[in-house]
Amino acid sequence: MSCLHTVNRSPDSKLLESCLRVINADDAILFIEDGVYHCASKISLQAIVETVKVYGLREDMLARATLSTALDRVEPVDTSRFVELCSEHDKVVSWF
Amino acid sequence: MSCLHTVNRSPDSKLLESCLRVINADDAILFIEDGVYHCASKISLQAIVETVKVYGLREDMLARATLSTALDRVEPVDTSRFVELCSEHDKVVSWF
Amino acid sequence: MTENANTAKPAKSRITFISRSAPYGNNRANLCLDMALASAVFEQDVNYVFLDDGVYQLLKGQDAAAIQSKTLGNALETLALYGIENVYADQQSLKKRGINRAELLPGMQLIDSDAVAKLIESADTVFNL
Amino acid sequence: MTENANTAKPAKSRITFISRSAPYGNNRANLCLDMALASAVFEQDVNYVFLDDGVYQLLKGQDAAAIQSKTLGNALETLALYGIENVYADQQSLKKRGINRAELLPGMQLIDSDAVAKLIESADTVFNL
Amino acid sequence: MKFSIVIYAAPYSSESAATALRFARSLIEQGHELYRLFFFGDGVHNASKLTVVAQDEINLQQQWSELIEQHDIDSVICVSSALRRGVLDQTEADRHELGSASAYESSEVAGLGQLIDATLHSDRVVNFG
Amino acid sequence: MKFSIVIYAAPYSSESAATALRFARSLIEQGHELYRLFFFGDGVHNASKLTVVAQDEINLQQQWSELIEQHDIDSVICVSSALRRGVLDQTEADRHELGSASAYESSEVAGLGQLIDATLHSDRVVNFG
Repeated sequence: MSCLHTVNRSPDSKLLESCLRVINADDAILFIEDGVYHCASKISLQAIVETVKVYGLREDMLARATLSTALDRVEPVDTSRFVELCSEHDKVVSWF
Repeated sequence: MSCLHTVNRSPDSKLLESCLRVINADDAILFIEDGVYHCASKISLQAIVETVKVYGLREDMLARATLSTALDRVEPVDTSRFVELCSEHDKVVSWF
Repeated sequence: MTENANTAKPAKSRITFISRSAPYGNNRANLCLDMALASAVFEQDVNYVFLDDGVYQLLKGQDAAAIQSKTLGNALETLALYGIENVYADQQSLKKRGINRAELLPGMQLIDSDAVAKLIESADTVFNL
Repeated sequence: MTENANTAKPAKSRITFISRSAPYGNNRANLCLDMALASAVFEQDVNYVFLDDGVYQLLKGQDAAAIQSKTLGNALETLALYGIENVYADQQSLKKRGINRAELLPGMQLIDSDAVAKLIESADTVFNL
Repeated sequence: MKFSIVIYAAPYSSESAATALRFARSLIEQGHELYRLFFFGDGVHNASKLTVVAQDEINLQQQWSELIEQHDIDSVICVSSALRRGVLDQTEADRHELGSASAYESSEVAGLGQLIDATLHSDRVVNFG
Repeated sequence: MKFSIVIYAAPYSSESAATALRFARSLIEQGHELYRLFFFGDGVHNASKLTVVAQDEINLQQQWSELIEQHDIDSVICVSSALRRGVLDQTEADRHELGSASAYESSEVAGLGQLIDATLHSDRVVNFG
């Protein structure tokens, strides 16, 4: 049972922290909307267990000029891949 | 020129922190809405310079069951006193 | 629309609600409660978890008359009447906010983060707000 | 309503805008910009401060076409055309977010917290969102 | 003393609109002048007259309208916020063939100039959001 | 695969409604089934048909309605959220003598039972708020 977590607020909120407290090692995180600012944050990404796959929504990264500064750990995905990720995982938990 | 700052989010947000970074020593803080959870938080109140007067909106403290747990530093005020505080200070800055 | 209820799919799903917002400041706590009550009325398998600022909803002695609202704490006390028995408060969230068990509404089970993770893992659907 | 403008009160006030929100996720950045532009059109004395997540608005290279929005960074580049010359970014907010000066739109003055405090103190009215 | 109040929050989803209403009532009771109410962003929903609430709940929109009429308050809904949220006076409803007005007549639909004017003519501008 | 989508956010003040719309379009394009759209809380504003937007801006409400009609999607506005926000179908508008409907006919006003039903009959429930 693996789970896709979406996170849509910036590192200034405690949203990612909350998510990480209850995430499982084979889950994945997709940063969307203001959440994509995490994609360029070493502190944010280091807090995520290595087994957890990390994605960022490409459209939101483009809008916010964070696609080029995103760290290697993050795989940018577009909305159609977001849909695929939802089917590949057993459920989706939205953090907003 | 002294200023009344209202703060309406809980200690889980960084709102008070932002306010405190730019507050002046003769200003005052009024916690309203979810901000009243600061009134029972030692950490929050200790971060506020001693010269800054601290108020909490009584109606919101009653609703949230925080009137009895509020620390001595905090003076509970009702809405009519909130209006008075606005006139007693030179301006009002709302943090929300 | 009622025809939907008569298809072959299971009539029961396991739904975990995570209520993460303080009461009154915004309406998320109420939305979460409304969804949970509806799930109970339609006889789903409900877990109700209070996490982060959500634990503020559980303080005894709330009285929202002065802000012309309904007192959320009163509604939460009736959860069992609606058949919602699995109501949990996250210990770490309570501790961080300096809230003691004695200050809480009755009927709350205190759990740790790992238990919350399991309630998410075992759910068919998670509502988190 | 225009009669209001003809009373004895001063025709100019000093307004400090503090824009604290990241762009696109919500509309606060846009509301703040709209207010500041209106102030400039009505020839008020405007200070525009980017604080906390607000500094994200200043990143070069934004392109909001993919989310069907207008690119806010483009609008901010035109502030000077509207007569808004006093545009400030808080250094501490930038540093905390790992943003270098080279990544910023042109025309921003970097200031520290004390300077922000002074812009609040010296203002007649502060809009902060 | 002359106050103006700016409201950014929709009713029900945020407590701020209710706080602003209590504040407005209180300042009037104390003999202060309310120079202007300005509804901005999601705040324009406070002027919607289409609201239907349960009998045991507050109709905040109606309470605003009653206060405005009772004290003949100058109340403005920001036109650009209002149009895109479907809060329309009869003129706009007619112009766009959208049936009857959805905004209370007690408020006027106008531009941000009215907010700037309020900063010029008020001793205090208080924001709720 | 069967999806249902729950939307808690109003258009314009939050990006989430736009994200949800793109997500809905994409899953349909990929041949998945959209079992139900459920608009809840401030999300009901997405079904308002009174919206007037500038020519160079997106009318998100209209785009939702077009998508719903084009693909004959089962779209539900939560009744209790909708009434208190003035998003009314013709039946409710008539009942309360509030003129013409303010909601697009492409969505149906119904209760939370439809959300619970969606959790039972969908493989994935995805929330946007």
